[in-house]
Amino acid sequence: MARIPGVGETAEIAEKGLGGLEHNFLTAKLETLVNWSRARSLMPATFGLACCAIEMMATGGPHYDLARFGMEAFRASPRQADVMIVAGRVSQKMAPVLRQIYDQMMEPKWVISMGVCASTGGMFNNYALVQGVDQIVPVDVYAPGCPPGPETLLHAIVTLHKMIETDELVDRRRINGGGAGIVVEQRDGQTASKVVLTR
Amino acid sequence: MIRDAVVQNTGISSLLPLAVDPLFVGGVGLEEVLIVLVKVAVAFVLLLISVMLIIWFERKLHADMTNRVGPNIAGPFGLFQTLADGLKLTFKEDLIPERGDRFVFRLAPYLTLIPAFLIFTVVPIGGDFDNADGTVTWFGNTTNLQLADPPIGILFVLAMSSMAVYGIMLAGWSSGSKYPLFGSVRATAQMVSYEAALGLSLVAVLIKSGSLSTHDIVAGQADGWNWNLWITGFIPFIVFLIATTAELNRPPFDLVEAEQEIVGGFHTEYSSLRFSLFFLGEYMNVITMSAVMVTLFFGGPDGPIPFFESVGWLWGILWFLVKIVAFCFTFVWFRATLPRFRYDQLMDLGWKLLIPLSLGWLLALAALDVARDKDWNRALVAVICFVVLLTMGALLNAAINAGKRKRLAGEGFD
Amino acid sequence: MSDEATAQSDALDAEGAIEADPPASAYGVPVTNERDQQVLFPDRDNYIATIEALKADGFVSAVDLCGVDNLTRAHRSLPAGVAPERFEVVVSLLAHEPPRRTRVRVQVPESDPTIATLFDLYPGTENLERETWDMFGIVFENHPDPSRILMPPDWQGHPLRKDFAVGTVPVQFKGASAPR
Amino acid sequence: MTLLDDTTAASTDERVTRRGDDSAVLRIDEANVAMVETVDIDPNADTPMIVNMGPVHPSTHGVLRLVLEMQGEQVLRSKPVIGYLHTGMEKTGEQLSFMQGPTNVTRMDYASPLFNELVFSLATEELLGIEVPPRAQWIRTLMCELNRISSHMLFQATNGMDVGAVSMMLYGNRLREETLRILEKITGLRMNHNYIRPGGVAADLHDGWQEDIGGLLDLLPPLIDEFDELLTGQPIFQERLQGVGAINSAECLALGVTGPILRGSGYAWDLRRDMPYLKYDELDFDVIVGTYGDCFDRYAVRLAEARESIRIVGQCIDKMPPGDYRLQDKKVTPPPRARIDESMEALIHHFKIFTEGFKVPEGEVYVAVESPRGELGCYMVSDGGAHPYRMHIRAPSFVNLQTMPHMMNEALVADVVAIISSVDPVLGEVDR
Repeated sequence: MARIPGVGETAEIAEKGLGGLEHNFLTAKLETLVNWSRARSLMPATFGLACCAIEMMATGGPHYDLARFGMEAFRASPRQADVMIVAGRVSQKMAPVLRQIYDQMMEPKWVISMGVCASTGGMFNNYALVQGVDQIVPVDVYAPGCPPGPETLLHAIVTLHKMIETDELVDRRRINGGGAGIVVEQRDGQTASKVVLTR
Repeated sequence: MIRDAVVQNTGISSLLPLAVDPLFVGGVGLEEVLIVLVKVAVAFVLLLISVMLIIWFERKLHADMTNRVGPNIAGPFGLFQTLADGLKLTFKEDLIPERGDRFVFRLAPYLTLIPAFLIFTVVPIGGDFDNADGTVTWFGNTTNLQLADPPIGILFVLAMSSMAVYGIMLAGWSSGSKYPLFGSVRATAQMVSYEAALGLSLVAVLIKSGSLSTHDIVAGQADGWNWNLWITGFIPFIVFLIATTAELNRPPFDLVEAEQEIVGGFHTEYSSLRFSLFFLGEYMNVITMSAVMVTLFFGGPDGPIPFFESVGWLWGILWFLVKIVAFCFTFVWFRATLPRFRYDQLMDLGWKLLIPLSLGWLLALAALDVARDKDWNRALVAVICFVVLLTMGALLNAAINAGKRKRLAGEGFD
Repeated sequence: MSDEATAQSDALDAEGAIEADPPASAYGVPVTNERDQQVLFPDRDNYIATIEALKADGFVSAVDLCGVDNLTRAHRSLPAGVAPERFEVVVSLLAHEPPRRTRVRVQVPESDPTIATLFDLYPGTENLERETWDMFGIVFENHPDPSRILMPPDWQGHPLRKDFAVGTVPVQFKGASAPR
Repeated sequence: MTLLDDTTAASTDERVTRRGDDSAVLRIDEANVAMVETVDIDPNADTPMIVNMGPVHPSTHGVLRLVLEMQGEQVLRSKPVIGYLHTGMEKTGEQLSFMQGPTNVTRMDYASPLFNELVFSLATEELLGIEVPPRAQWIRTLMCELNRISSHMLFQATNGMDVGAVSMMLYGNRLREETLRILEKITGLRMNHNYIRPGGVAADLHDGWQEDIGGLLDLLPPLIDEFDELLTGQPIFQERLQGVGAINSAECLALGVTGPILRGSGYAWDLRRDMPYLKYDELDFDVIVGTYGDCFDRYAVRLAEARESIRIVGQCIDKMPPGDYRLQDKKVTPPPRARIDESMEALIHHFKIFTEGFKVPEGEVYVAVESPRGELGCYMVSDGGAHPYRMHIRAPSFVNLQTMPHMMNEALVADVVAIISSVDPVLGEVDR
């Protein structure tokens, strides 16, 4: 197997593209810089659902100030957003919409599951709720609490920043086989809605 | 006639009708080309860097006005926040909507960005106009501190500021979805209504300055008491400021991208680098239009030179920057304080207030000018103007009210 | 109000007390007094007539309308002359002058879960009736917009019926290697 | 009492009872909206287009979806589509005991959670036939009014934001934050407190609560006055809201609307005054009414109500009696913590209450309180067990939403946003 000094194995490069490159001065620095910029300018999509959305707003407010991280620019258009903060309970009716928004977001994108309802369904273990948003979209950080206070959300965000900066997430899709598709289990003749893509 | 005046003033031959820069007197050599290149680079880089700083400035200032801290993690005092934004957007996935017009969709961001650069080329950014003619001497070459000084400078500014709106309009149209279309339609209406007010208030300046060249306009305002702000009597400046805010789509006139109403307006479907171009273009326009306002009404680089008289042109640059920052502050202030106009209120303000006001003021100014030239009784003329304008205003008001009554009576919206 | 209410409830204890009630509160239908709250029990045929009479009597607003599924509660206390059925539609009415409330409970059989709509009398019940249809499957005849309101349009079943499972999903631990 | 004259009150307004195409409500199949061909290719075609606003849209307050039929920027008909936050809380409420119930209902109206707990507890107490001690009632009154302030401040924040004044979002949040700090100190949580429970409240007020709340009362009025300066007198704000989304009180009554929307239309109806519960009959406060029933009136009513709430809180501090903060009935409330260590019986009671809950006599009851959004009712049916047989919450936002199509008739897109925020729906409560 041919090996180019300072660059890496040719087969690996052919297979993985840039991912197969050995870290040298140039690539390492560029990657660090890009990761730095991604972590420093993480624009959240406005995706408030329930109680947690109020706490998300409070986090953007004067006392906690999400703007310190350059995150005050909540993007209304998913095309420009980097992180989706799923703030609140996700109902069966909302699930296709949520997935659609996620699909409309541009790579690289991250998901924070805020609150127990989004993470596990919380106390509402019933017919109406999706029991954990990670059944629909791949979640990177879970923020516990019902609802998580602004401090908890900030901690989740800072955790995500660190993960982005230390490059933990770049290969996520390759490792866990891509984002989750919607799995609709039919019980007792119930169905959830189909994903209707509208453009 | 204006061109003749310019030629006379600057003392160069009419063989160089467009670039009336003393630099080119006596032929163009390598040195001159180099100086022009340096000026181009400086203007370009300066604008880019100042855009970075202005975005940071806006975010910090707005944070300050709302009891927050603002960006402070990216770099010292969050200074690199914009850099991070730009870099991140550059490395983000790009998308062209399936239903969109691919060519126009790609073209649109450049249509907003490039005019912003081009406007800046005709703005004098420094020079001592009080004691000299605003030129500086570098390496034995005398030159203006502006990239170009075409005799039609102001028309060029008007043309380019209209071009920027085309970018927004086409962006919304080419996205092929509904919210951008709303933004696009709004942008068109806004441009049509406010361009007229902008132009009319500008004519007042042109009457006083007697020239279309930005250099001459600034030269005519040397010494603080000659600023067009005073001698055109405030009204044109206020109209110009409002119309400019509308042209820039800044709050309270940001209907085009009103996030709460039409999601992102024209840039809803844009992501990645193309979005950052819009972002860049918007703030660049803020700077260039501030610069235009400074040039037209606030004497450009004019200002006191307390010491270091030998480098008076540097003081000019300083004053110029201070005035620009003051305007940027005003724009942020607007954003932090004012609610957004509604579409029809925007139209009302443009057509029913700003255009009649600037038109009437222009007529009064012109009448007074004629009175001065012909040695008429200027007080009498002023009174006549006042009475006529008041009557016209009352008539207009009556017409507007009649129209409103008619509409409310159920004739429906036209 | 409490004195009158106590009198009413005392009167109810006696057999055939309904006729003895003051005429303003009976409206020709059985009436009880539950925890000081007046409850009327019309059947489906005179449901609309009762509500109309109540409306004419100053009950300006229908504040609430909901269904109840009595599948597991067949033996419940109802006034004489009211046959228990599986479903009930409960309407709460509010009068402002003087401030007072009344409640109308209508029995709706499982075999034919239909009832007339109140839309023409109180248009504000539109959403509430849609919700009752969505949750219980009670059809409101002549309703302007008989569609699901809370559940997805293609949902099957009516969740608040007692025979609809709550849909408990066993808690999974996120580290588990469950197929997902 | 400024009630309607009889003729108006008796006749429901014709505008809201229309069924067909002339109605302001766009009664189309929600599922097929996506299939409707929307952007018209032919620019000369005069057909209206269908625009979907939401469920993810910056100004729909969560997950409200509006289907708008538009001619240009003008709305012809519209329909609010809800259910995107349906949580099955009424079903879950049947699984939880009366003891656990407040945990469930508090998550409905997340902007004013204490009112949900209150109405649930009042209904349970009514069924049980118990009366809570006076101090508990005063504490409930106090906490609810504090919650009303924070809820109305949240409205000011979103309302300002929706008409484009971005700073208002932050000012409103700042005020709310100050109120939440006190609530957190008393209840232990910023939201979803689970503080008001059947039989009383969960914990007594902490030492020094008078100073804490007194400090808040000194802090709030000048901050609220800032809204007056920045919004009430602001010409653009007035232009945006005055005359927009007007609805008269006859229509409000026909639609079952309550709360600030009804009061904004000039109809003085406030359950706190007209059908007093808790200790409101011993308090001195004014019912705020508007005149025109437009968005501006609703804004002003809420702002003034926040001021009234400050007045009420001040009176609560003065009138707070000593005593027990919950009923000392071992069947309903858990015994004091200290008793558990020494008494076997207390331990058993504690265990039974938290595992089985307490049995509630058979019956049904409808109880309503005045939440910041209107009449919040709870219809509760008990079959004699420890769980509610049926628990239905009459959510004010759910009913109030029906006004939207009528308010939006012939409005512009910008007005739509103002109208949504002036109705101030909380979707958690709408969808439950």
